[in-house]
Amino acid sequence: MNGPVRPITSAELEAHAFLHGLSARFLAELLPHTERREFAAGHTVAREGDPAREFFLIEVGKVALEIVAEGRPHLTVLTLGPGEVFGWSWLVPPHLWRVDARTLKPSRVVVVAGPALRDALEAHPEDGYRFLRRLVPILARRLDATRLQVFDVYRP
Amino acid sequence: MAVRPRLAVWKFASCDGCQLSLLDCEDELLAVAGEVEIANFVEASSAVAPGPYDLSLVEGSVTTPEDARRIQEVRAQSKHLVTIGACATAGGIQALRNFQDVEEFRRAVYARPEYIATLATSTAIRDHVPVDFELRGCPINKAQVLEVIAAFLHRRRPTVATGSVCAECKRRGVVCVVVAQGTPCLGPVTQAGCGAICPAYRRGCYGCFGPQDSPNTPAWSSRLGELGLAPGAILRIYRTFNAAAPAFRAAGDAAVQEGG
Amino acid sequence: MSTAPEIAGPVAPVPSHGGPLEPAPFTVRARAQETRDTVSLVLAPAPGSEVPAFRPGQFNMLSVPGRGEVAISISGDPGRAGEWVHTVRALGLATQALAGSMPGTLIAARGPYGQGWPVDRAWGKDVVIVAGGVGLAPVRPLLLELLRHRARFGRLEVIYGARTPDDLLYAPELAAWRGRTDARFQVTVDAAGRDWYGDVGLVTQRLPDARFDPASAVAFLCGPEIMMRLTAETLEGRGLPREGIWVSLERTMQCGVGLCGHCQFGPYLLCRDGPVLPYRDVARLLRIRGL
Amino acid sequence: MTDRTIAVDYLARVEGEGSLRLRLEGGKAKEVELRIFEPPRFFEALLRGRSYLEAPDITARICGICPVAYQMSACHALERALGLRVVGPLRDLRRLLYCGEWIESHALHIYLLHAPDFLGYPDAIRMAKDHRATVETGLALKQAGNAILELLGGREIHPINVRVGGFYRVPPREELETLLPTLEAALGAAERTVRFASGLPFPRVEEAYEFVALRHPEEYPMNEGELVSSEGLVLPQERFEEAFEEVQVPYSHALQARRRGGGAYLVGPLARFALNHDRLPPKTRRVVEEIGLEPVVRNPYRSIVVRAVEVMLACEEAIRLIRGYAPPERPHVDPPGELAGASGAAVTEAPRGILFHRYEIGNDGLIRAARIVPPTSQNQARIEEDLRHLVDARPDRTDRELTDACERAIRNHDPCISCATHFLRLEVERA
Amino acid sequence: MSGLRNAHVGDPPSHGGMGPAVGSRWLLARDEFPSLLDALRRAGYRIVGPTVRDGAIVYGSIRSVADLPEGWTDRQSAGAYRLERRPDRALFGYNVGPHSWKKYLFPPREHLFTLRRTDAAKFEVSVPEDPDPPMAYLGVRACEIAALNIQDRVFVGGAAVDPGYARRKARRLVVAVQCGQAGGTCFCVSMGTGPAVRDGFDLSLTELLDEGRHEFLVEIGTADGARVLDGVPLRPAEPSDVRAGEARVADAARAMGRAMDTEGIHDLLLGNLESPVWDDVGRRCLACTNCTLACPTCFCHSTEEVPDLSAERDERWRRWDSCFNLAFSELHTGSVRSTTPARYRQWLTHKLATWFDQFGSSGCVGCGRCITWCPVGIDLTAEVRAIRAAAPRPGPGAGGTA
Repeated sequence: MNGPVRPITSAELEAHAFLHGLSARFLAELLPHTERREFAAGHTVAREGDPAREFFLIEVGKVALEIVAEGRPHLTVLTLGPGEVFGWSWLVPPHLWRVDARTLKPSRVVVVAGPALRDALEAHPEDGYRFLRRLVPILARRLDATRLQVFDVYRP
Repeated sequence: MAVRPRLAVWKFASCDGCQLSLLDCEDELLAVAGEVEIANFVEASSAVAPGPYDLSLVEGSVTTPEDARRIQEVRAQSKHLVTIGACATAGGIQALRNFQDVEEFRRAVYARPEYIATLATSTAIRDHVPVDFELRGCPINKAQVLEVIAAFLHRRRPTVATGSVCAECKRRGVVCVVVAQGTPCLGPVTQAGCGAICPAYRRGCYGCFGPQDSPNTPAWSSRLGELGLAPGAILRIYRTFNAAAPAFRAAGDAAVQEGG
Repeated sequence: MSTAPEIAGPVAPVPSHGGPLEPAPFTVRARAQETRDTVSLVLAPAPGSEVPAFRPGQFNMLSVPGRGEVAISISGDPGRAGEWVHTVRALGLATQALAGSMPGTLIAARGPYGQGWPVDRAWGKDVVIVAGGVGLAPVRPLLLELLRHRARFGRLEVIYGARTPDDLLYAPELAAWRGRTDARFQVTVDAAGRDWYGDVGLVTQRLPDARFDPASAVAFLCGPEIMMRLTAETLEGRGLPREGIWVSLERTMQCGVGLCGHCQFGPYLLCRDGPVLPYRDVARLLRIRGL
Repeated sequence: MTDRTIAVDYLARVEGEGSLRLRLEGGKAKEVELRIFEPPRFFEALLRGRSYLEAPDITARICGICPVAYQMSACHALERALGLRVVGPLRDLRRLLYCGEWIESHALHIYLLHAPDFLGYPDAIRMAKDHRATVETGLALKQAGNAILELLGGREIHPINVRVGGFYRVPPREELETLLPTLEAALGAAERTVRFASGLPFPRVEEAYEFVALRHPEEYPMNEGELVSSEGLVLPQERFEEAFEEVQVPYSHALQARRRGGGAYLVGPLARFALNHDRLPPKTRRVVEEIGLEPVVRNPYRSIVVRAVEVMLACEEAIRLIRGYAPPERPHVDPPGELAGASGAAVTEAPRGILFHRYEIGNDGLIRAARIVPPTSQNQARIEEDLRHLVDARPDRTDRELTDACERAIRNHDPCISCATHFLRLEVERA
Repeated sequence: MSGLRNAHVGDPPSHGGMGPAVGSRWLLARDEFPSLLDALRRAGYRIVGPTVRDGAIVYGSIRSVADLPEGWTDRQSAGAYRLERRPDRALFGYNVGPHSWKKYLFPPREHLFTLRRTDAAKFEVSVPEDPDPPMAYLGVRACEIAALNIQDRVFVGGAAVDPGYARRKARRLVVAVQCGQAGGTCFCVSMGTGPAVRDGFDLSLTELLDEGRHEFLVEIGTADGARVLDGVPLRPAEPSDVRAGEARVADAARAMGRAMDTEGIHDLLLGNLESPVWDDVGRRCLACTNCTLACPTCFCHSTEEVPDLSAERDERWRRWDSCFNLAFSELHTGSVRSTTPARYRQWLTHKLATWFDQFGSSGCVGCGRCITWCPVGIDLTAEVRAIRAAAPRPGPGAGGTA
């Protein structure tokens, strides 16, 4: 059952919390490059080192970001749920995934093609700015949390 | 009685005074012997039992290649290793060689220096092997060594203060020799434990317990200068029984710079 | 010289006990290994002795005699008389001695001490509880007390963070709580392996979708200072006023009764005025380093 | 069978570490080497450039067993260099302090190190299982000595109150008097110790020692007196080096002293007693007479008796000194005016025998040169002779027996190897 | 303003009854001073008071007038104290020395109790035999009475009462002495604690030493004080005597060596917890604890468990501790106040500001001991001045502090 499902409509796209308020023209440009996918639990959505070409918005389910290194157990560093987004390496050279993304539950996500999104952000600086205004705080919050996780706040 | 914990006492370069402190616990010696098996204490007994030992007390510093090897053996046989005294904890008075030319020392004392095997430095036990606890003092305080033995026996933390000698002076009601006599004293930068005996006998502390846990030696050295100590005298006051303890070594180095 | 003065002199009665620091004998009635380094102990008093009642958030001073006394918050059910329950994490030698004590071990205990959670401030409001690490222990009596009076307040949102899934306390009870329909318990860990299907991330990561009415809610926080501060700031960001937030603070405690001075935190003696304090009063102080 | 090598690692119940190598050839001791392994600590070198006021504190660290002896010799030598004379109550206090060290050090040796040899135990703790009262007497006696050191010196080991010119603080009379009950009890315990020691079973041995000690016109010597020997030497103590020299042997870190142009000699209790038995205080004298102790003891095993006598006289002296004490005006005397570079030497009687110090100081008050000759390095050569005789007398003994016998023979002299040395590692080689 | 109000001149002391009336004033001749000591002893008190030892005036046992520092005074400045001879033979002509009365009420080391294991599941608690005789504190100054009151509030004024302190407090008799001079580090006037002794005493003495006169003006503070005077040869004080006494105290007030600006001090310090002054003083401070242990109000202490080797007995001891010790604020993760500036800030803000929050008054009485007995002469009045000077001025629109 992994794979694309019912296509997304422009109204659904516009209603998504992360994209809400971006210009209709901008969203319209994205729509052809956007699809909805469903994954079974335990599906690896992305692998560390793979080219990062997509931006994910979670509609349903739960996704874990993991660090996988040979000879060591997998380490989950963050889990994400409905309304949350992941995958921003398409924005940052060299456009490679830095973590594995794996579903913990059956999940439904909206996927936007990274290159197209990049082109649209370039073409519409105003929407681009708004988009980044939403993305950067999320990244900042995760960076803050990661620092405290590194600090090992509950350590003896 | 259950199996008694096994105690060993080891000697490296030292004067024997710290292990003698144990024998000076006249009131407690037989009680200690009842609670622990004194398995290896050559100064006190001809009966030497082989390791492993639950608690090793190590006196003295490492000054010879042979001793550098021997301390590894001691550590390997010891569940807990506690150093006793300034030699074992900071290299002792003999660490003054660390600041000098040992060859010259050797020639000064011995007519046939080639007979003498020694290292260029006198170093603390911690510089060679992991140490579980360091008991300060030149010599150690016998109440403290009993406390450390009891604490290791019962797996609790030894009650050994790490702050300044001044606290002991004040608790004892001793009038400060610096403030009331202008006598140079290392008490403010030296660790408590002796009972502030020097100030109680109207002389300045000479730092035989080594630096306290927050020693502000720069501020204290400048005050010692105001009290009339020349840089050479400031250097000497730090470089005595704990010359190689890091805070005192640094303070001594600063005095050397000051002295030009 | 012990002769009584003839005219003036000693009028006050000589106290016949060791004063407020004098402990009472308890024995370990039951012991549960919570995690690798943490156990819960049920302490029973000597036969014929009473166990003083306590309020959620209070603490006791405990020791295995001769091995060091430490302040440990009470983690038992305030509704259950006749025993004290403590959750102890073996960190130093004193806590190691406590954590290593088996049923029948003699424990010296005294208390309860300090100001607990202002439970009555929850009535009629939504309640957010955020606990981190062993910070769940002092929160447990609060939770039990709240759940006993479930009808008296609104939504209950509990977020509990730990280092790894292996560090979670009260696992069976936690599962039961998470199954409740009248409260939401979120559990998140800092790091996990593939066998963990729960949330991973800091407790603050779980806050954005916590359900409460900021205008009418209270929050009770317990955990490392930095975690509480971040949580409080995030809650404030969601519109919960400072006045509705309480935190439980930690400093060394020795006497437990406000005499020894160890647990000072700015104007507070935490053993006496705390450990639970209004965040409003301490928010600024929590930002001062080395206070 | 008669050509053998025996190696024994450590000699126990001595203060410090050393080793002994014995080589037997044809049933005779061919080589006897008392090796002193105490790592060299270079005291004489590290004293250079230090203030003369530091010498008593620094030299104390040569030996934790007899620090007062080092402090006393250092003070006397430096006072001679500075032209100071310490008299009256300050002199009495010094003698009192020395009494404390003699009592403590001798009691330690008698009860904890030496007596187990006679009663057949490896140590005093095991001995206490059968002879608890005896060991407790010893500990109480030792404690009495330590009480003097603690009160007057500040602490038992490395006292802090000794100063060139006197003391840093002198006790008021009533403070000193608090020691009297302890010392009265100790005097009784010391007398019992003398009787106990004289009743021990002794091997029959006679050694032809040349005894060297101080001799004072009025008192049993501690801090003062002339150097005398049983061979007729009489010399002012500061001229020690004219009569004695130190030689270095390849197998030891300690220098060995010998009579110039002569041989080995013996210092310590046997020597002091042989040369000063007419200077005993009355109570001690009476007990010595009662037990019939001969004035010159040449059996090293019986040193335990002489040591006990010295404990008793030290207790008796301490009581006398305290009873006669009136505090001095000032705790110390100071050098007059400007310092002038000078040198000075002195000998005092450490519990183990004479201890020589010589210093040169500059007019800045800093030490230019120091020379220290501890008692154990003086006895070292003579101990080797004892051992040679012991081996030659009964070469048929097994290695174990020989080892035990040698260790005992060494313990007779209470060697303070820390002053000079480390564990005694006995190596017997029978070629 | 004098503390010697309501001068009572009139009835001679009654002998055998309740003694003279509370509030009344009398004169005691210097030659009769021993009779006061005798009376105190007769009343069952061990007398402790000023005596010369090791170059300072300290508190110790007083067996006779000869133990008092007759003719001695002291010169004090930051980090320095020297005894000096006075031109007269005053018994109390000195300023406060290194000791304070807290050593009697809150001893430097105190055995609190012993736990003794009686069986596997029980122990019993025993308290040491009552070691505290009734004590008369002779020569208590106004600042010291303020200090006694402050420590009383800490140890017996709250919910938890320290039994040892309470016992010793109940058995103390305060014989105050009015200051006739002030030391180089005194600032009781600015703390409102002196130099006049106004209350909190059982007896108060003013040493009158003008023109060959040597007498003591005695004021009765309590019925206990009155009872003690039974048999002491007193004569009624004249108004002129009272005025002479007041003049002495006024001299002391004028001679204060230092002043502390206490204006808004609570908010000043709490509003400047990150002042650069803390780092500056932290560089000079030795973290040696002298100030805290010399302070007559500092009460911080640690308890120690002292088990015997078999751990069957466990003695609980208490000893003076200090917020300047690194270990004092130790949590399992490390010390909270790991730097000297943080520790100095803790001490000063506690003493001068948060003490109000905790115990309802300042913790400082202006005695100056922490200044004199600081080996590097750190002066808290100067540090407060520096903090004030460095404090950002709240301008228009400025909210809090930096």
